Amino acid sequence: MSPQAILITAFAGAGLVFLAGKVHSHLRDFLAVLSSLALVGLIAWSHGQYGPDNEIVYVPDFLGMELALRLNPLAWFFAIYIAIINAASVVFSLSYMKGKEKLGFYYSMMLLVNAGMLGIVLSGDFLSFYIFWEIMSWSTYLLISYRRGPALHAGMKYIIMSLVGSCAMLVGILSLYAQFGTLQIAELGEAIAGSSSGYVLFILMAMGIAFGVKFAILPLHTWMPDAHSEAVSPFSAVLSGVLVRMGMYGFLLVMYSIVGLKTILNLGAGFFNFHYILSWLGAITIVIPTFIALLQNDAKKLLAWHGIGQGGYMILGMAFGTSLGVAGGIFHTINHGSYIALLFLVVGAVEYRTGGVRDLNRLGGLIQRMPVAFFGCLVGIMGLIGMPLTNGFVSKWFIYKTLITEGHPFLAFMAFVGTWGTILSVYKLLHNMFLGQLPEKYKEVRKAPISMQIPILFFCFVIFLFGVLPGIPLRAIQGIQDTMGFAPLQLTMWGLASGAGALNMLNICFAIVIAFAVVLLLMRLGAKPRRVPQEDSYAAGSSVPAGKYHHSVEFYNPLYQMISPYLKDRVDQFYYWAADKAQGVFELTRRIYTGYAGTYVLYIISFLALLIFLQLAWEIW
Amino acid sequence: MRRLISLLLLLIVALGIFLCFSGASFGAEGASRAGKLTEDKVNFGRRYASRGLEENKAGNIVASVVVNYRGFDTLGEVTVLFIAAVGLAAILHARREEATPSKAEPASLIVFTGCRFLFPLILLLGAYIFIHGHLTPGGGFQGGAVVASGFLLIYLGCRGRGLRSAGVAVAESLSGLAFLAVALVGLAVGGSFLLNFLPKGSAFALFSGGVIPLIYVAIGFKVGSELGGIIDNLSGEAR
Amino acid sequence: MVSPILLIAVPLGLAFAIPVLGLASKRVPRYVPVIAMLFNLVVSVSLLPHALKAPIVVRTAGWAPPYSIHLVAGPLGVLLSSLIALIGLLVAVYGIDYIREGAKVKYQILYILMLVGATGVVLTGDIFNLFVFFEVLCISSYALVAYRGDSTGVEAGAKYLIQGAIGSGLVLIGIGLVYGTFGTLTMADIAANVSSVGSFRLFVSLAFLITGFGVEAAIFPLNGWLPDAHSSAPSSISAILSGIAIKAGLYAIARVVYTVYGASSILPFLAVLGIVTLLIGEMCAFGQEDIKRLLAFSSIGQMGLILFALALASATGISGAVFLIVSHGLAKALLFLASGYMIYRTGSRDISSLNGIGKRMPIMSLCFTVGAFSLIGLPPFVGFASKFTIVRAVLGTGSTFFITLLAIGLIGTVIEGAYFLRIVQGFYFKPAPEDSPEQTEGKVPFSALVPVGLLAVLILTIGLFPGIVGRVLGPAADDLLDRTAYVQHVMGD
Amino acid sequence: MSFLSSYIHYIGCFSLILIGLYVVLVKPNLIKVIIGINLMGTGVNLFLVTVGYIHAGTAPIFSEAAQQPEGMVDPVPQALVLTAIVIGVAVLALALSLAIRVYDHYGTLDLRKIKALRW
Amino acid sequence: MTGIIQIVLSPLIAFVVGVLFLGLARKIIARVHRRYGPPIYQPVIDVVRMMSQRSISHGALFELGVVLALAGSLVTVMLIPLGGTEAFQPFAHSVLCPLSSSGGLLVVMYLMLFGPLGLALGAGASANPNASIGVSRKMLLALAYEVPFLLVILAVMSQYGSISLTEIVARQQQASWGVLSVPLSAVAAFLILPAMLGIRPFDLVTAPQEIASGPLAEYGGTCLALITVQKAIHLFVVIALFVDLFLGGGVNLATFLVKMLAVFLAVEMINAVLPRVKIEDAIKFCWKWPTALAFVQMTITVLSK
Repeated sequence: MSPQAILITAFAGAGLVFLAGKVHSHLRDFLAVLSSLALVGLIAWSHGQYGPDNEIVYVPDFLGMELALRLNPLAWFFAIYIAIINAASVVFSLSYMKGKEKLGFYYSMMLLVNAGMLGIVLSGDFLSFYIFWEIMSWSTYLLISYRRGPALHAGMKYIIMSLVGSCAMLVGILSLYAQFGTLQIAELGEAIAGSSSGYVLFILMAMGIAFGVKFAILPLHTWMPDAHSEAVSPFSAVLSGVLVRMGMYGFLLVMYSIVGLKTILNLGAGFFNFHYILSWLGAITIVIPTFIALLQNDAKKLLAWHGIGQGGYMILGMAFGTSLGVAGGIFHTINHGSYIALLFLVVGAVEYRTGGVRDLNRLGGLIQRMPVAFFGCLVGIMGLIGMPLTNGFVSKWFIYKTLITEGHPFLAFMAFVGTWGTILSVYKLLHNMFLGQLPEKYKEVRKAPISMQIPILFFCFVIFLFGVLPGIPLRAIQGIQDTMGFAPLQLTMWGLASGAGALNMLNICFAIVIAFAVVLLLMRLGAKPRRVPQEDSYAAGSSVPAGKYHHSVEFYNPLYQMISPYLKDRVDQFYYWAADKAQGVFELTRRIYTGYAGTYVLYIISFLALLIFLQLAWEIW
Repeated sequence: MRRLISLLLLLIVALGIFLCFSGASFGAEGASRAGKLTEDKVNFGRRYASRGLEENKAGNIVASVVVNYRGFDTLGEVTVLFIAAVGLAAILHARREEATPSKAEPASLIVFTGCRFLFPLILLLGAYIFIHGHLTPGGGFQGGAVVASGFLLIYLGCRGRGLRSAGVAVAESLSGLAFLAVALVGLAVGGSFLLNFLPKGSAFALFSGGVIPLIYVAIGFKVGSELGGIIDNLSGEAR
Repeated sequence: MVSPILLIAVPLGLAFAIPVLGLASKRVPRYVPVIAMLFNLVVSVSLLPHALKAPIVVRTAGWAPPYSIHLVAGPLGVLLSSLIALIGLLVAVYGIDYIREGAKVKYQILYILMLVGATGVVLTGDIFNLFVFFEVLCISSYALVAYRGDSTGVEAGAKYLIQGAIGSGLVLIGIGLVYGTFGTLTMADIAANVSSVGSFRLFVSLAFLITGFGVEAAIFPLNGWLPDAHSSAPSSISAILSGIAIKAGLYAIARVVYTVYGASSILPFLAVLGIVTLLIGEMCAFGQEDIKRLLAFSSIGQMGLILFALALASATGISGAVFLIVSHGLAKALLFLASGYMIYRTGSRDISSLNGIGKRMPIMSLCFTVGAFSLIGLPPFVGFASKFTIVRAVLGTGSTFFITLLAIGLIGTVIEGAYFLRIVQGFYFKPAPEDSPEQTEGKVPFSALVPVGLLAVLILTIGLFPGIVGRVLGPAADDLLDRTAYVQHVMGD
Repeated sequence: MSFLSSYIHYIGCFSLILIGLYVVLVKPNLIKVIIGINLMGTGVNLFLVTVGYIHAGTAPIFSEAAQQPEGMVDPVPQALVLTAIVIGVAVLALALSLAIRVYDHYGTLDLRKIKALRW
Repeated sequence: MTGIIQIVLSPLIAFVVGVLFLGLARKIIARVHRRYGPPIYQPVIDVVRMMSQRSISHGALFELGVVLALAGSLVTVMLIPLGGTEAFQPFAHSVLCPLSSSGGLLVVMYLMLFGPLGLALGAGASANPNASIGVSRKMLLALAYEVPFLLVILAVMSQYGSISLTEIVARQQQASWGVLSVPLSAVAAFLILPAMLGIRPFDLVTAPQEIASGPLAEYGGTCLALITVQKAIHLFVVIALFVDLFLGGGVNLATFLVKMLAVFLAVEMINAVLPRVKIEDAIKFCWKWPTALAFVQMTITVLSK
């Protein structure tokens, strides 16, 4: 299937859904699901159809440049990943969004974001890359704002940072054009080979700012917690799952497809090596946001901070430039997509059923009311932590191993500490939502509807599938790495085959299953316990008052008191400070226009005098 | 403070202007001293002075330049005046609707009669000036201004009388259109806008200069009606 | 081929005829501007292919260029006159029903004359004639700004007039100095001689011209009138003022600096000026609460960017500038037109009162959004294509000076994004204010929807296929850059 | 001395221009500002005419008595000045009408107090 | 075949040794306190007795959590080499470690998570506030000791340049033991052993007097039996890991167990004499001395590489 067909379907879907929304709501929902599923199908079908046949110049002359689309392993991999998560979110939206206003807008924007992202990965040149990037940016902005209230602020924050990034990217892209006269990604790789390292660094910086903003690398991350928590949950899933990871795609594209592995590794000397500095940024991005996540009480904010933190792992793996590390980075990207999307959907389901509550201090005990959501949450946090049998484990293992064998234990330490922070905070998420006492008012909460359960269960399946048989995605990643000139890994279906440092998920899986079976057997051997209601529990002789005795507020209080003084988001504070000062300056600037006509005339005459003075003093002409 | 800054700035500007004149020759006078007033070029109007009479048969070279060589400017100029008249009417529109009819006393009989007596004479003088614009100093603008002064007199002397707005509208429309029509006929006949397509006659006769007197008459009417209209509007009389 | 002079003569004639027509019928004058601009549009577009081959030199009164006034319909001139006619046409259609108070017939006359002035400015080849048309443009805008006779309009008109009159006085001094030096007023003739003189006097004359035209072009610090005038005028006039009038001023500066003087060494100064204008404009726009004032300040910013691009002195730079003139003209006209009816609807110009208008006026808000996105430079709208061209041109120069300026200028773009997107958010995602009166007179008539919708469609179409305009940009840039060719075309030989 | 004699006209007209500008700059009264603008305009017109002036020249009008172009001053600036004067009149008329309306609305002509539009 | 034997054998060893260690612990403490103490096999008796007692359950997760915890611990055992090298080969494999090629130390670290997580899930399902408090403490304590522990493990891994435990053990046996090559790490690891085992002074998770045994408050019968088994195996795993990392593993199973016993006795002496601390103090302690020591050692190791 040609990339053109995919894009046409994507954009036409967005348009049609909007129009259908004017006609009938069922038609709209149907079309939305249909087109997002059709995209998954189309992309899946086009697997392996790479090469020149699928390079299409769709606008031959855009101000003297060619706009082209192409399909290659990297593009295909990201495309299918985008399409699947988006499709799941759209299906989830069916019941989540039911009865809300402006649904035509909502669905068409969902599909437009999707189309924009597909456009990004399918573009064959940087101009179309930029165009689709921007389409994605502004449609995202509109979607974030959709929920109103504080979402508006989040949306503004997002779009301003995003605009800064786009400006930087535009400069980078057009500098490439000025230097080499082409923007075709395929040609740029050869063209840039001979340029000086300073120039390459400039390009990487310019692009890096754009990608970094989207990717929420540490000093550029501040939009993300707000945006993720304020967006509607299905879109948060897309946002955190794939949209943010477009930055990853960008980094991969620029660093390895264009600049090339060798140049990257030799950029700078010793400690001040480009990829080394990037890795440190990644490591910092892991630790600080993860611990900030620990302090959050808003379920989605907590997940959003984890989204930032997990991004650090990807950068860490990717920046290292070893086969294993990059594979880990890419693999972690899709893994993260699967479980963070899952978690956002779960939170969405809870939110849906409890009437919009996502404050962790006010929930609890929902396990009995919403078992599927609980299961999804459990699997999700296992993935997020990286417990064995989940896909998160494999990719993290790759990254850790890279760090240790490459001799960077400090980076590894930060990654590990980040993992521990993750464990603490996601357990809090699980505990405060599903475990403990069920508050009185949620007694009547019903199960999540089927259209929510399907995506949740689907992601659970994916998490385990890739966790036990990581070879499936890793094959595809291998294909990507081949095009970038990495040494091939010794892959097997169940992990990595290379001597003592090997990984065999199948063995671990068997061992765990057997151990499970044995323990279950043991349990059967013992006396069977009597089922009692959840509330009927030991409380030193008196019964526990229902709904009032749930330990969730300040769950990790001792730790909060210790670390919270150190974990203010000072970057965000700095941005606010700067914005505040800038506004002050703006206000002062406005005072130039005093409203007194004489002053304006004075300006005119001073301008004239200035010109004459300049000429007298410096002979400007 | 403000005065000081203003003076300083103006001083710089003045210095700049002063230094302008220190260099090469400036203006027609400078050129003539440097002996650079050549006739084949457009150079300081030499060409018009030497060949204008022969080309347009109009004794007043300024009229020739105004109506023919730089007639396009004149069209713009007429337009500007038109804009001023229309704009002024538009701006004062609301005011005129609000205003109440003035109850000023009528002028004394002597003034009244004197104005009525002078009025046709003034019109005649104006007409004379614009009709002879191509021969003597003066022309459409000057004539038009004189005509307008006649209306001013009527306003001052004979309260309650004046131009009828419909009449003004028709006059300014038709005179403007006449100007354009003459110019466009030139375009149609000779392929050039404002072309002096009529037989030019012999110099210094009343019927000479081709289209120049025609256009001057049109301008005269137009300027007269527009200035009249402006006066009418500024007088603030209620309608 | 029709003579380009008809672009001026025909609308002028129609304007002259309106008072008579107005006597005959009250309704007819409303449609005259539409006819005039339709004629102009058809003629300019049909002239475009000819102008691309070679500039059309039109003589008046039958004399060859140096001896009389002439028009030079080069690619740039015809492109701009097409733009003027296009926007003029759409705004004229909008004006049919929009103008509800005051002397409506007078409005239509002034409206046509203003556009005639702008057309004359971009077509003329004579520096004094340039001044005359400039005055036609300016004086009719003074009148139109104050047209309604309300307090803000009159105040803005008076201030505009004071500054504009000073500006035109300065221009006239500049012209006098030029004439005193060369004894000619034909731009090509001056251009042919200018290299032979090169003295302080020339610079002073240039300074006077730049300052004088700069007042209309809204270069900082000459733009004190702009926010007042653009915000107080009727919206249709604001659209023309922002979309066309200030561009005419900039065109005049470019023509003088490039063609007449060939003063490439003051371009860096203009570039700095452009960026300063951009930043000041955007910074002032940021805190505005009045929608039209905000749009006006945003125009200042965009003018700065255009000036900056013009000052790049490269073909791509100037094409970028011209492209931005086109895209900003379309977008700003759209924004003012759309806001006009929104203001009618809500009865207030406060941005906060426009909250939630997306629901009440869906099409207008959608079009406004398109225009705002285009101004920010988001693809796939036309603003992106133009800003893209400019950035490309800057990086193409490879000069650190310009790239640094660009980097500073991009901050302005971000600020612009911030305040426009805030408005868009308000339209769709903020609740309408409780006390907003549901005014029935805000019902949008068909005659307003068509131009606004058409502008939005144009913005999108040209954004998707920039080649539509792109083909003209290169020749237009050469038109400005290539002095010798210009002189040769005009002077014959 | 020779400088003064040959440039005395220019000194005159530029003095007018600068005085006009000064008035506009420092006088807050709208009418005075308009007068300043007109002063400046007059100066400019004088300047234009002066540019075309030749020492001891004659008016560029032929008659049956005078048919020699020699010694005629430049007719072009005179045409220009004609245009400029008319434009000046137009601006003046508009300015006065605006002044009337401003006074209607604000009850004052002091520009320092007419600042409803600012910032 | 040997693989299967190993798979069966190593959890079994862990179970037996772990349970005996538990018994031993009580005996030792009693002796230090000048009491007689229960017999060393008392835990076995307890487990069997509890298996037959009928208890209550708060739902499927309440039980499954226990299963998860125990299963995780069992699998962890399989990843840890329990002695044996080329010198003494009880089986075809050189080392008693059934899953030696399945990810190494990194997997061990993650598998050790199953225990606390399973218990936390089970306890959380019970809606008992004491259980929740206990779980919260458990999580915090884990974070507290993991920071130095990670530094320790990383120092060892970079010292020997491998993430495979078997390889690390083999390297130690060829050259010097970990306790000599990374001494500060060994000290740090020893300091946090009580925290990892959840014994005094860090027994605040299951503090019976304060929060009614915390997570265990609701458990009884079969479940409590399995939790006891899990505790025993966890004890075994931790001590075995220490031996593997710092004391060169064991030439064979016997030496391995002897080393384990030595370490265990040392730890129990601390357990016997120190009082319980608050969770805040536990965190502060863990993040102060052990962390500093481990950090210094890691820096030295990295710089000397």
